[in-house]
Amino acid sequence: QEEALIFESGRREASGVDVDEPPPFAPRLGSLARTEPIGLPGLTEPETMRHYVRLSRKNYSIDAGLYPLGSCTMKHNPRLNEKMARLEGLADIHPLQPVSTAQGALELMQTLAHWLLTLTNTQAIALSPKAGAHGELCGMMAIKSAIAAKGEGATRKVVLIPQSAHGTNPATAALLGFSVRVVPAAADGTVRVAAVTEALGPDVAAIMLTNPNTCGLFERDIVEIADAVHEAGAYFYCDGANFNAIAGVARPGDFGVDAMHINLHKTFSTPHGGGGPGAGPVVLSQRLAPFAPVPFIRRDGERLTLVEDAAGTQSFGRLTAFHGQMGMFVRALAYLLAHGGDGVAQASKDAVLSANYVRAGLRDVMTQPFGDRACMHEVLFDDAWLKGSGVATLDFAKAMIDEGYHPMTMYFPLVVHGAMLIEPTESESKASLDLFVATLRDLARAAREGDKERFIEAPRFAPRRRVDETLAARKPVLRWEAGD
Amino acid sequence: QEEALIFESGRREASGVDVDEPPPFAPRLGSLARTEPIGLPGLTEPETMRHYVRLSRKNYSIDAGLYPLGSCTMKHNPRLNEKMARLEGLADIHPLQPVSTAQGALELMQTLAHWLLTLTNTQAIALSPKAGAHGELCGMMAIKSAIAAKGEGATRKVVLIPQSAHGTNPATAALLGFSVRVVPAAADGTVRVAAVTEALGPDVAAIMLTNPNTCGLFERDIVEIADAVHEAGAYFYCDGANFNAIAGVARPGDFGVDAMHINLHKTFSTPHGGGGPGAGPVVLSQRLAPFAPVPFIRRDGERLTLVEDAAGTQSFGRLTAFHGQMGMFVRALAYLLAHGGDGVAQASKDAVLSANYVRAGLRDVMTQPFGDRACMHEVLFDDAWLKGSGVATLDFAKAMIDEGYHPMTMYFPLVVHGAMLIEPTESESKASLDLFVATLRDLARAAREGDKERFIEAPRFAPRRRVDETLAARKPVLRWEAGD
Amino acid sequence: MRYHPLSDADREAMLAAIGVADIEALYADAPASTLLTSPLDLPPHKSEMEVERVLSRLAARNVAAGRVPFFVGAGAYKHHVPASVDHLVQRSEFLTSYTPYQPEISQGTLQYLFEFQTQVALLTGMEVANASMYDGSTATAEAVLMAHRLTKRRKALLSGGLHPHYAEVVRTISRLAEDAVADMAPDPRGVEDLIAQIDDTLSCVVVQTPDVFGNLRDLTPIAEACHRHGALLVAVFTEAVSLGLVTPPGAMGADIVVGEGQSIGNALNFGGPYVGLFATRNEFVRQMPGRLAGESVDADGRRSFVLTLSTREQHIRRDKATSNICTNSGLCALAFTIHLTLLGEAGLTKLARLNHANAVALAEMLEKVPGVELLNRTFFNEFTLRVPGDAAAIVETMAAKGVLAGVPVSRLLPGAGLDDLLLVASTEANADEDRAAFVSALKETL
Amino acid sequence: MRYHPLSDADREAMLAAIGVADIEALYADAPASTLLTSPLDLPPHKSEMEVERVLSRLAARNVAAGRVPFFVGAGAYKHHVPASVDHLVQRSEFLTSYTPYQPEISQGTLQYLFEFQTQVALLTGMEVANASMYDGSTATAEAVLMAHRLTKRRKALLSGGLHPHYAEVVRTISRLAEDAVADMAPDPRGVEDLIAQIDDTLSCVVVQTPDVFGNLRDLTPIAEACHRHGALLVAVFTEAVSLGLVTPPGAMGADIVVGEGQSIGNALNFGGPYVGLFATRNEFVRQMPGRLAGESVDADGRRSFVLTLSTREQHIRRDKATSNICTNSGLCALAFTIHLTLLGEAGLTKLARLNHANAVALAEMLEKVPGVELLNRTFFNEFTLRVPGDAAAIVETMAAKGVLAGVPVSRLLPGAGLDDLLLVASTEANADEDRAAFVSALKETL
Repeated sequence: QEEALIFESGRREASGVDVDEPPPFAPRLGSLARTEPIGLPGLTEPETMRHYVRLSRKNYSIDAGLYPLGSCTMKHNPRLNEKMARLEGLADIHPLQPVSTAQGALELMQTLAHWLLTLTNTQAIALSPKAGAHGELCGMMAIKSAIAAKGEGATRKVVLIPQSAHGTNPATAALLGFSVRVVPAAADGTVRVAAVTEALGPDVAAIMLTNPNTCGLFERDIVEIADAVHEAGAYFYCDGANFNAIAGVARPGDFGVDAMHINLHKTFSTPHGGGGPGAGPVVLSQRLAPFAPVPFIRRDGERLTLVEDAAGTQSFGRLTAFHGQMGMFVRALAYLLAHGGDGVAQASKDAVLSANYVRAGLRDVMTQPFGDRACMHEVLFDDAWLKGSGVATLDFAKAMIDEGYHPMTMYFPLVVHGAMLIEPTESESKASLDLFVATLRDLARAAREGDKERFIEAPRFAPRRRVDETLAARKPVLRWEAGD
Repeated sequence: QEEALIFESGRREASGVDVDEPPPFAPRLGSLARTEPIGLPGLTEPETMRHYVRLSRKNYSIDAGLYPLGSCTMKHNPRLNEKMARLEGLADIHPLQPVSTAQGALELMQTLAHWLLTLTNTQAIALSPKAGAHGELCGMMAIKSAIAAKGEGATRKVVLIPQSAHGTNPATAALLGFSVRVVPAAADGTVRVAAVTEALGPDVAAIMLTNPNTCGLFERDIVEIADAVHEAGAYFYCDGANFNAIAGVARPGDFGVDAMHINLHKTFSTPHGGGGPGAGPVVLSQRLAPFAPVPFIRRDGERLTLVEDAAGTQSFGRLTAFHGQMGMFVRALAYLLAHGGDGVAQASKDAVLSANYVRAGLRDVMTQPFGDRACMHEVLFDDAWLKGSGVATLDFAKAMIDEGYHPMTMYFPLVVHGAMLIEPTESESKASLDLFVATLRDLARAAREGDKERFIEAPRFAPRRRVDETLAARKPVLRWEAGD
Repeated sequence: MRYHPLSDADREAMLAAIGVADIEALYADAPASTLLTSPLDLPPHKSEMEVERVLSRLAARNVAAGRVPFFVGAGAYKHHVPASVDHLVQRSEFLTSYTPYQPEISQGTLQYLFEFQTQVALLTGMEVANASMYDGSTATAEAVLMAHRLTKRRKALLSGGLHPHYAEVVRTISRLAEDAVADMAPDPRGVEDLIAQIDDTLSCVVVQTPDVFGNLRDLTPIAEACHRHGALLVAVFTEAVSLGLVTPPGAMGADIVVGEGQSIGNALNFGGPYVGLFATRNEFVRQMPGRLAGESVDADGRRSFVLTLSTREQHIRRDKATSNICTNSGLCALAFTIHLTLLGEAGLTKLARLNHANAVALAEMLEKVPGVELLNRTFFNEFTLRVPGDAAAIVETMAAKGVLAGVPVSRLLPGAGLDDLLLVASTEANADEDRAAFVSALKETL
Repeated sequence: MRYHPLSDADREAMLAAIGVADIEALYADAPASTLLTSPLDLPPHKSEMEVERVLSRLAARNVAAGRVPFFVGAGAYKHHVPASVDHLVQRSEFLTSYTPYQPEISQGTLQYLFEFQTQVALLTGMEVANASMYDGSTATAEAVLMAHRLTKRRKALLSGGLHPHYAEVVRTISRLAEDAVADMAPDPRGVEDLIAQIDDTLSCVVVQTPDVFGNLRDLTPIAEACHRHGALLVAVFTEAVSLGLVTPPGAMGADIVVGEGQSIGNALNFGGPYVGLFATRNEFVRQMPGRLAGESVDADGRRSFVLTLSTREQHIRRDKATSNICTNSGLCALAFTIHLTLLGEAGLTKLARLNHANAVALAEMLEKVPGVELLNRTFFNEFTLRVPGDAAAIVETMAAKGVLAGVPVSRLLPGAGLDDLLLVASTEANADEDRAAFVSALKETL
């Protein structure tokens, strides 16, 4: 059974909420009372439950299966964290109620900050960024402010970015008026210090580097690169998307990082939620600490206070209306407390172990762009092994759906042809990894043996077959219209 | 992907729970410390989530679709009720903590009792029965006790039961040492007073009658039957399974009922939960009130007390360890408060309306054993219309699965050949009922046009095709064994 | 009304299709005298916010176990339930599904019941278990009835260590079903001589371990005596967690094992819903009450699960059924099986150990309180104290000090002359500060 | 560790398959100097029970809105969220699913986003809306950037009634992106002459209604002035429920409408996560930031939904994207769309009416308090009081009396000389007794 849109099944007069009728009163809307109907459909509660339950059943989810999504890190979401985020004293508090009535909330944020600073060996933190990309913006704003404070705002207008970077990196740099200078990677998939030194100059504000990088490799020159960048008077922004490979094992502060965002959902398992909400706290080195955005928390003896006004400080200002994604802070802290320092390190190690185990299971049937070497938490394959089979990376990925799996990350990083980036995470059992490897080997065999149908026609057993994306983009239908 | 049993996927040493290690201590187990391993498998939390989420996806549910289950009443389960049942002050209280620390709980039970007594016009209530059948047992125990108190225990050993009754009725009577005398129904599917009078005698302890009856019809002689039963010195036990057709519309006390259980899940929507837990409070007439089981609540000024000891009362004793299904009481009361007196009556009426609407939609393609007459909350068809088609009631029901529906109740009541009992409930929208009727009409057409395959082979699109029940019963495998 | 999809316009259209003027016409069979002509004196429907307000106020008048030092047991125990258990139990497909009579679309329920049955069998050391009963007390009554059917005798002997509520439930049903019951006296130290009472008239002997006073009981000699006389041994437990650490009844010769499963996966809920566990020997399975999930195959030969041996049940046998029970405790059984899967053998063993350790730590502290005597030689996570004075009054005084100290035996056995006995339970939920609070409140009270 | 499925034995076997001796060997690329050689000074893993204990203690140190008479607003509002909303949001298939880049197995998410977009468009009176932004404030900043792109001008004019936090967010990003901002003075009575400030250098004018002081603003003349000068009107709201009762920005000529959606379906959460709403005209859609779900068909011709127009986004355009945003606020958007589906037009209208009625009732009571002045001629569910004294101190004193009275303007606009102004919000959650408590606490305080 297809599920109708609420605009087809709902009625203007139906409602799934009973609202009390107030006693008669004199409205104070002046001339701005609504005069036209809105056009919103309503459903009663039983219909609403069924609509969304049925919709949900068309979705894949971590709870139902493995997500081998390199760079996106779909790991187990403990339900304890959901329960904690719903504690009345944490969920039902207002960002602007007197801070004297929210001391527990501020203490919680301070505790989370302590964990993040300890895990990264950095000196300050901005909790308010709403997501990873927002954190990037925050970090780069701090860098731009620091440069301006040194009077170099007019000259340092270039940001160095490797070609393999996440798209958010150049987008963030561009948003802040920087131009992007691409740093080439070496044949082994990493950025060497020589390439960075070459690109550095008095016009360079910062380098944006991901470590481990998007090819799943540890940037082995990381310390030398940081030194070179600092020596050139620039700053080192580290994209923290892959922090989950090293949390508890190595500290970005020890690499010389000046700013790094932490995707709480990737590293500390706040739920992805079909695309958000995220949370992207940014840790900062001592050099950038003074420029951190408001609000921030200050301890005043027993009492915690919120500094909400940038006036009289070097803070670059405010990033968002309130104090950040509190609901995500609770979940992340619950994750951290539950794991402990030992558990966080074990999670990183298991993530790396699992990725390498998948690599070991597939290395003889798929090809790796940089040779068969130890990877971090994700393993990168290219499509060289598919050459001549008539099966593209996309087809292979869609065929995985028919086997009960979400596709891996495809065509990213861009530097690798037909990239397939697989990240199993630490949440999978060995049996699950074994089944996954066996399934991919079987598919690989089928691709090489010329069973093209299985790929070109895929998926055949999903709620939908391939969707026409071109049609959607060429003739955008972005909302329901009566009479459709 | 098939889902392995936990005994296949689990490991003896794996656990999804972290338990603190106590400091060293001297055990006090004497010689009874366990020496042999238990053999239980464990799964970590991520594996556990996935196992049960995957299992759940093999189930049908109200939230995903209509359940046309006559006599079983699968209606919408408001989530508010689940939330209320989990309030710390209601879920996390112990049945034996001092009653001074549980006054709110007793007040809640009293409030629920007030609603049930008002809706039924009866005088006393036993809240403790754990389910409908347990309520029947409770009611019949009260009747047996009342008879004994009158000194007629040795003579009144017969219970009158119509052939169309739920199987629990004769089972309950038999359990208490009664013999069953069957009362025939008239051609119109109801029990007439004459038949009852005929069956009555000085050996009769009680009649057990369902009203509305299991054919979905209101027993029109109900008042006369009650009078005759009382006149003969017997008691009237009413099976309350179908109370949801008349709650707020008519009161069993006004029919002359002496005892009736109320299935909180059928009438007041506590979730069915795949087969329980239920709750079956029993309302009692003044004549039976003294015999009600312990515990019961007594109001002592502001204070509520629990009478837990039957000594010194006429109470027939204790039915279960504690005070009944508190978790279900909370849900039922939330349902009642939300609906209000008006909403309860409307629910009954809508349930009856919807059943008749389905009747009107199918009456020209299916056959009704007692002619096309107004039904209560469920409509009964027989299989006369399938004659010669090679399709049996069971096949028709299984074919409904392929159309996205749970089968209706089949082969019950036993008095009707190939019975199909359909109860849509008040929770379905008109659009949902229309689609259901259209689907059944389409199936009926196919059956008559000889498309036998569609029925005999059904279901074809469910998680399983027909399961071999004979094999299961002939060679019972009731647990997993190593090496299976 | 938010729960009713039909609008007045829908109702009109539907009435027209049916061919009647109004809904009342559909009630034409009901005698006019029985139809209400005016609304009942009940409040009108309330918004969700208002319902929450009413019930929250009632909830606030109770003392929640998690908010105070809490030592109340005697058949229901405060344990920590993992958040994932409650989450899973609320999955629509579990919460709002029907009894799995249609196996094709109920494999989720059927497989977990099959797993549950196996877990219960393993835990109790028995061969086979059913898909759950209402609770431990009704399971005990059903066990007695089953023993009557198997032995064709109709008299049970109840140990003095059996939970008094359980004994009452057995006595009530026995009296009304016209079966006989012999009772032993309450037995706080677990020293009764049951064996001397066993003779050829008994269908079964019912013994609890740990018993209601907390004593661990060696069932082996009792089982032997039963079997010598053609009777069955029904073993009872009220604290399922104990089975992680003590010898299971199945290893001591029990024929039927029943118990309360609340303490694994289920909240206290003021007494219900709980989940009764029921296990026995293979040879007795056809006289076992309750539902059973069994393994089979579907038309494509795939392993499948299905309710089976239903010829024992009331909807087939009607007045000859093994029991009148129609529902089990499905969702509570689900909570039990999920929690036990999470625990696994390793976790259950550790959890049981922590319970025992906490109880021992508390007992050691209480033994030192002047005037207080510990009666138990052995116990798991609950024990009996003799206190100087009326235990019920002491509990009440301590409650006023914010400590829920346990169950006075007089509440379970009024008039038995045991007013100075107090049952004290301690689980993993008690921390050091809870024990300290208990001791100091007790000292203040005495 | 309960979250880690790999056992030590598994790890050994996996290392053997990989061909390395230990996990450390896999970190061989990392400079030795950067690898930790001893554990960090962080506590070890904790049981679930212990984590609950720690966080519950922190929670207990906050005053929950539902526990006191509560009148705090200024951009976040205490509304009742139906239990079914939170239940559905926690469905595994919503909670733990990924961004719907694979439409074949993501129709659930894609269809609700399509429905959400339509609801937002209808509510705001606009043609098209995106699949949500982080929150209202960042949506406002993105709207300004979009206006810059569309007009190829780089200067925005901000109304003095715009939420000060929103204005700060716009100013921060504008300063660092080297764009210009013109500010109007704070405007507690909603009487500023914006139109006089509009000229041909502006890309957009940003006006909020109801504004931060609660005043309803007629945008029509402002829109006309904008359009005369080639500028765009960006309309902002922070209380989505108001749209049930007031003229929507789309009907007053707004070009871009942004706002905060928290108050439908989402908890207060101490400020986040919330959900930003973003709507505009069809002609501007290709410059709109954020994700978009669109309708299409699959290979079998069935209606299907898919993320579309992604060429605007950073993973395609990289340094030329419309925005650097990579996530939306999916789950909060889901809560919003479910709650709005439950409400429907009828429910939303009633809810808005009840909010307004409660605010009017409160205002009428407060106007009568000596020394207190109501500044608003119009308002929806929030208004501004002039109080005799420092509003912040009054709020603090009232909080000590158990009434959370509102937001002192000085907290939002420190140093603006508005220390005697208090923002007071009242929603359906306030009952008669809450209003009475407010008035009596205020009188005691003054």
